[in-house]
Amino acid sequence: MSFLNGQNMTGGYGKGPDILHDCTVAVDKGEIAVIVGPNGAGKSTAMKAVFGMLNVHSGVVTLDGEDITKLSPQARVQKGMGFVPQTSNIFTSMTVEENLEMGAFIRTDDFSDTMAQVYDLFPILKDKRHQHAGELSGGQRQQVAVGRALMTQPKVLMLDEPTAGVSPIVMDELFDRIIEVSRTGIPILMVEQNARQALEIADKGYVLVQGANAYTGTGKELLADPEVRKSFLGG
Amino acid sequence: EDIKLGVIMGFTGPIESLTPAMAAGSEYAMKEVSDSGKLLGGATVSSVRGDSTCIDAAAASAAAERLITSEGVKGIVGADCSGVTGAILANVAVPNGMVMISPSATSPALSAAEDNGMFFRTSPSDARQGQVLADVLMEQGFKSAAITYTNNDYGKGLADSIASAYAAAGGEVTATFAHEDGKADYSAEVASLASAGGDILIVAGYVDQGGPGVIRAALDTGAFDTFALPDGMIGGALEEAFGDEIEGSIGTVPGSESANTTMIVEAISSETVDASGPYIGESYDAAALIMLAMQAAGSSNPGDYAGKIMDVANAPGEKINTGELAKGLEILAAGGEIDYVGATAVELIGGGEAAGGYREIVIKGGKITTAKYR
Amino acid sequence: MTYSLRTSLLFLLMASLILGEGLLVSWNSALGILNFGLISAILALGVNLQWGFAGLFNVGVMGFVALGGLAVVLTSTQPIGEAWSAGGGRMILALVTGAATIVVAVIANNRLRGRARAAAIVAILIVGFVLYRFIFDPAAQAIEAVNPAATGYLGGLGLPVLMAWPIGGLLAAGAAWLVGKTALGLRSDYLAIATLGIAEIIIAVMKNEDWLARGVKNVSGLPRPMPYEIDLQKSESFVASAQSLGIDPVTASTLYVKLGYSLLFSAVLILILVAAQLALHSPWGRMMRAIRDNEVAAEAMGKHVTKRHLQIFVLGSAVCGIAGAMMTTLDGQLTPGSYQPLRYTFLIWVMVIVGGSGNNLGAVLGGFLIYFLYTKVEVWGPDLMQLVTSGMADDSSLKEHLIASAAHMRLLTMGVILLMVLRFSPRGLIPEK
Amino acid sequence: MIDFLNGLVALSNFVLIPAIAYGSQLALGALGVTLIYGILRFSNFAHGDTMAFGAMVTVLVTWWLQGMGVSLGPLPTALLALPVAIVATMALVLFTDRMVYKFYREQKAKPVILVIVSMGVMFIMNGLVRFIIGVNDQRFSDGERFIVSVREFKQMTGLREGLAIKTTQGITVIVAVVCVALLFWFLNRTRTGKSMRAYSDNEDLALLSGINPERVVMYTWMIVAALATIAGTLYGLDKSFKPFVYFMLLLPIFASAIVGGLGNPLGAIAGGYIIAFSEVTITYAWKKVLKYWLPESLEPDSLVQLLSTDYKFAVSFVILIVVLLFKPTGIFKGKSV
Amino acid sequence: MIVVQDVHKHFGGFHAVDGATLSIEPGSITGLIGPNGAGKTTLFNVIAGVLKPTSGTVTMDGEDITGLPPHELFHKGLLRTFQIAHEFSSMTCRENLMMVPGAQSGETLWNTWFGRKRIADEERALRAKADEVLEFLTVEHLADHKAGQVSGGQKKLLELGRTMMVDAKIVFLDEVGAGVNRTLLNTIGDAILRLNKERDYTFVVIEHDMDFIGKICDPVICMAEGKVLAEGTLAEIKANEQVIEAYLGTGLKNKDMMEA
Ligand SMILES: Nc1ncnc2c1ncn2[C@@H]1O[C@H](COP(=O)(O)OP(=O)(O)OP(=O)(O)O)[C@@H](O)[C@H]1O
Ligand SMILES: Nc1ncnc2c1ncn2[C@@H]1O[C@H](COP(=O)(O)OP(=O)(O)OP(=O)(O)O)[C@@H](O)[C@H]1O
Ligand SMILES: [Mg+2]
Ligand SMILES: [Mg+2]
Repeated sequence: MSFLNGQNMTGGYGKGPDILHDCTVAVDKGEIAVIVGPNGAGKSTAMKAVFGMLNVHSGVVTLDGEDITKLSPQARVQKGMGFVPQTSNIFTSMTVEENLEMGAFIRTDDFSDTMAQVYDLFPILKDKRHQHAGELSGGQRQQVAVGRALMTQPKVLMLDEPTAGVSPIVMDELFDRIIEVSRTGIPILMVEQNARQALEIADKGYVLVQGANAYTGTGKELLADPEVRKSFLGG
Repeated sequence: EDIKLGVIMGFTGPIESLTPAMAAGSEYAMKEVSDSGKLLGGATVSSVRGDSTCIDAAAASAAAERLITSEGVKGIVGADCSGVTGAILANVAVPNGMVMISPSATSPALSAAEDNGMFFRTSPSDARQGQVLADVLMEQGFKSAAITYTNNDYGKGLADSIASAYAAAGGEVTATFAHEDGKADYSAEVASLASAGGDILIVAGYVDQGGPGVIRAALDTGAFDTFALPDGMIGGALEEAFGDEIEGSIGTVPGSESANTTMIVEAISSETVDASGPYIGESYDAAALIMLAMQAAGSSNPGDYAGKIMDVANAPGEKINTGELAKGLEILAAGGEIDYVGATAVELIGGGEAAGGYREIVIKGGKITTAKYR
Repeated sequence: MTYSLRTSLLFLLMASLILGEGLLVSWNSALGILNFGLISAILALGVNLQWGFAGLFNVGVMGFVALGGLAVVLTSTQPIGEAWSAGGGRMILALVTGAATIVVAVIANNRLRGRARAAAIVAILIVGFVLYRFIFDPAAQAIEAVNPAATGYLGGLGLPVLMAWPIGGLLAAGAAWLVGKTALGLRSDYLAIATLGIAEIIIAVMKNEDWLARGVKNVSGLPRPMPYEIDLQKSESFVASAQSLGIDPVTASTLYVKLGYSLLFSAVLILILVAAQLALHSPWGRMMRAIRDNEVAAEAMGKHVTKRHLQIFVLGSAVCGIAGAMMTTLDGQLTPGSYQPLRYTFLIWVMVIVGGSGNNLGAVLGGFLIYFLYTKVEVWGPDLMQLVTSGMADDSSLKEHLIASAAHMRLLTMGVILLMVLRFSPRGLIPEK
Repeated sequence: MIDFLNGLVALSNFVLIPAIAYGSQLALGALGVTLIYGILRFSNFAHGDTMAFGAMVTVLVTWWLQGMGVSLGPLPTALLALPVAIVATMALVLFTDRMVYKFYREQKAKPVILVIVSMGVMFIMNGLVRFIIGVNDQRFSDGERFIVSVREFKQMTGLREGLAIKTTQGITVIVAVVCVALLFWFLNRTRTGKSMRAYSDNEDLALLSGINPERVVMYTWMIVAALATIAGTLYGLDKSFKPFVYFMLLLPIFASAIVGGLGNPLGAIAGGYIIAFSEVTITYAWKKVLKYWLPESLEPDSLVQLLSTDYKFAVSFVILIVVLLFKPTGIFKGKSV
Repeated sequence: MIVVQDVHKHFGGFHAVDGATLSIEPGSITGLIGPNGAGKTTLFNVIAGVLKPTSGTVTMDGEDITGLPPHELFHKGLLRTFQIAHEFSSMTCRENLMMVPGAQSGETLWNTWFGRKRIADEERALRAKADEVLEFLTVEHLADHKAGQVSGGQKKLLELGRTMMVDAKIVFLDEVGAGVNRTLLNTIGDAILRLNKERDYTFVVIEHDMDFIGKICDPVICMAEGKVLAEGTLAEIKANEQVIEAYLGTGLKNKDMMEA
């Protein structure tokens, strides 16, 4: 079984209809798994389900073999899961540096190294470290959000569209860094609309359609599938 | 037969700390009468309370409405504050032909209210007290004074009448400022009053509202050290709060030599009722008048006994003091006449309001002592 | 349960509460509650217009209600000729001077730039203020000196009292326009406290400007649109018809008058409710909801947010003003000291929230229900205490203490009920769809 | 020169010192309001009654201590009772939060719902306090009343005008400054403080960062309870304890918090002083001071008062509105939900 | 037709836009690119009247529109979308679109009371139009969903949809593509081209996806540090050393794009 496994999840928001139907996503140590699919397919919902922010009325989520289906999101954070949501993913009224500190909230060790690494990765944030994050540009916010998650030094990292709105050069660096992180043995599960680039580096790819798995394969396989390319990757 | 009387007072709201004792005062009179077994051949009297809130005319009218139409009261002691009293009178009492005797609504405006002969009060209109207080001030040699009053019809009316009487008597009013009850801080008022100066500060307020706050601030800043205090300010709370700090201050309260409230105060004082406030005697008297008038008319029907209230309150007749209600009932039953004196030397004039004898008080040794009666 | 079924059931429940009051307590009391319930419902509609439709946090309701009340005095009482001749003309001159000062200052603010602007405005204001006080003070004194115990004010226009209702609305609308022009740039709780402050200012003026409406000395005996009960009791035909119905004439007269008010108030409520419903379910309502949801986007989509805010603020306040005038008419007197934020602002808000903000029917229901409870808890509080203490020994001091504090159960009971209602339907009884 | 000093002393005695003390009292109350707004994001109407409750416990404990013969020398005994009262108030607010607010938090109710709910809580607390201690004025201050009294001051300086500084005024000002400094440090420098701000900013994300929201809420209420008790007690010591007045304090307290900028502790302090000073100074009658300062020929015989004190409250609101017109979220750029 | 002349926008000491000068030709689809924080969105906000420039002017067809409020610009035919979606969250997606057109007769109170008939007719037309747009954006099934409860990408689609509800002269699109599925983005690109051709809309498009820019934009303007760095066809821009260094980089994505 994979390190992080969301198995046959079915569920939805509050009392509303089910969004996910028997959906499975999983990622193993050292792997990058990418979820792609049309807007509203349930990609973000699947991520939230794995993180325990949703009513999942059937299916299980396991982390490192342990069943965590019933745990609260906080408890999952304590277990070493890191997550960057798609929207409202920064503390707008706090400075950039405080945002990063909050990423390291559960850490009790000295995290100045990690912070330096984040600043290396996103130099612009170093310049703006004392500025309120709410005053940043769209792309800069996204960098703060990813930086915050990296600060956690998680055992598994989940990213919902980390590259939305970031410039090509930063996106490249971000992907490089994600590869690097995954090489240290941290599994990475991400949703991407810059799907071709993402699948390029993915060990595993999921195509979700209407809350269900439509295609699954390695990144290369999916990229090579003309049907997938045409319908979901923009040709 | 059990006769119900309504007691409508502001049990919640700005004068909520005065009202329990007032209500208890009137209920004490009812108990006295019930115990005597002499009213209308052995009727008992019980009270039904209603909350006037003191400020919310609608709520007060609703409460009165309930007492009359559903509880079936035969008379009302109340209301307390002049504003709600006027509203109940016009909206409920007059339309339903209900007798209403207020112990504490002192606004001169109520004298002119359309009451169809149904409204009386046992407290004098403020116009009279102004005159008395001015006399006291002049006699004691206070030639100039600043005035502060609680900003409602009672305070404003009283301040107006004090100011004009005092000026007519040759005194100088250096300034007149209102203070709002229940506010957190009176520095501004005291600062301006101090600036105006004067031999004495007249505080026409309530002893458990803004009044003590103003006095406290005036004392602490050394702005004034003697005060002239009309009825609303006289109460045990005053002694408790200031003791001999206001030594030599003077005041006036409705009352006369022959009348006394001590007995009532002692009877109703308990853990839960603080009987140091004003208008307790007036409340007792209001209830007593209603019951005596019923006896005189031989009926508990408001329409029948309303006309008798003036008769029992005024001469001619035997004087009836506090605690002598049984005696009064007996005399009336026998067809005799009484002149009710009660706790506050009741004397009703004009449209049914108290003529007002006054007790002049002075603070001596930290206690309220009687100087003389006027 | 469907939405409309739920709504009908709730209104049915409300109606049966009032009917129950009539059957079990007295019809007078039931009609009394109904009448204030109607006024409360109108007030709640006014607040709901502002908050539910446009998200304006107006906590100055009390001020507009009071202005409506003032309108009754200014419209319906007889002018005091003596007071007018003593200082009427001069007073008008003073008010014109005051207004002119502000207008000139605003013009200066718009025309001038830089340091000159500040200097000019300060100069204009100071000169204007001194001039104003110079004209105003003697006028006020002269007017207030005319028979202060009974009049001491200018009096009104001597018009029929029903005219006071629309005039109350207009007066409130005018004030709201001024307030809106200055304060509507503020958001959420900042707007709230600003409006709260303005309401306090309005009350302060009404309390202290005796020449206007006698200040804290109150104006009582206002004319009313219904006949007096006494007169009815004296009218033979009325007594006869009452007796033929088997009701005693006193009760009949009080019921007759109350019923008359109920009809008048119902007419106003229905008019306003229908107008509000039509407006809400139209592109106008949609635009308002859009503005409430996201001002920036609405602005980018061509909606003039400031103008719309002002429009709805004025409208809502006018409704409050009308209700205020109706309430003063019903009371028969104006007592500025009785305007307390707790009763005239926050209680109304409770009505709106409990009823369901953003929903007109909810606001109406909330108005009735909360007013009903507000009057009934006066009775229930002590009853509750009796019940609580029934098991205790008769002479225990705790029992005595509890019974003595029963009056305070009014607010406590109110609080408990409020929390209960909001617990079981946190979005209000009839939530916005 | 002496005349000038006399005028200055009179001004200080009647205007500056009372305003500073009153301002500090407001500021302490506003700190609690501003904190709730900043972190739990609603205007807490029950704050005044929380203050009343805290002060009430202090009063009761003080009486008990006084009965036991315990005293603090020149300082009021109430200071000894304060810690007990703080703990009691914390227990009360935490209980309230459990029973009432938690539900709405979980429902993600709109702030205005919480405002109305807090009014319900206000009614209940209000009833509770009146129920326990009654509605009357209660005195519980003891110790030395004055640091400097008018008489002492006159003797000391030989001036005609006196100056009084009350012990409670001194304590209030010191406590207010210490409280705001502590709070500022706590929120901006400590981990817990930052987590509280993070929670207020974005609840969901705070969750994702491993911050325990219930803990944040608990800390907030505890701090607020402490502040409320301190504020209530100091106010009661300086004036007197009367439940109704605490409700009336709510309005100027809110005004202070708002004018300073909601959610900002420094703003609460600034706001408190602005409201207090505008109440006291604008309506001040300058006659007394000018008599000292102006040559005899120019001495005024009127009161030299801009506006009657009847309008003091109105004036402070006018100032508040003017400030907001230029700074729509308060002087220190507060939050707005 | 839009001319931006030496516009500066300072936040405190920070110069977000620092002397930008550019002009947008009528009928063109101008791409605006540049690194994160270059000042693109800020410039949009200045043009659209959300922010007042510190200095400089913006003119439209020769008329000075600097600092005009957004609602007036809307009525002059200038529309914009938001980078971070600004949906009307408690309204349905259909209502989100139906509220857009200006001068609806149902927006005056008087008509809501006395002009019900006219409103009903207008509403019917509007509704049809809105449904058409929703269908085009492939979200017709969401018509009656609350806009606050649709996915991130769907919100971005609503942003775009709003601009399609009226006849605009010029539309500013701030990263419509971010978070939108690439297949759908291609369709959107086609639509933009069509609107441009058939209805003569002018577009200004901020986007970080070079494929998309390449497909529809000419000319392309690259901003950096608040100034215009380069201007020209996409090919020219891509060859520009400075642009490569500041923005495009030479990494994976770029390679991928070159291959394509
Ligand atoms: N309100 C503000 N206060 C202070 N700085 C701000 C403010 N708004 C924007 N900035 C700064 O201005 C710069 C330009 O921001 P802008 O949003 O215009 O960038 P952008 O070009 O749109 O970037 P992106 O591609 O990431 O959206 C950024 O560095 C940002 O931090
Ligand atoms: N808070 C919510 N409440 C109810 N339904 C929601 C909520 N958020 C999303 N949905 C619905 O769930 C479905 C899936 O949404 P989700 O956000 O998972 O899509 P997605 O695949 O991430 O799309 P995108 O690429 O646009 O971000 C959508 O149809 C949306 O309408
Ligand atoms: Mg998504
Ligand atoms: Mg941008």
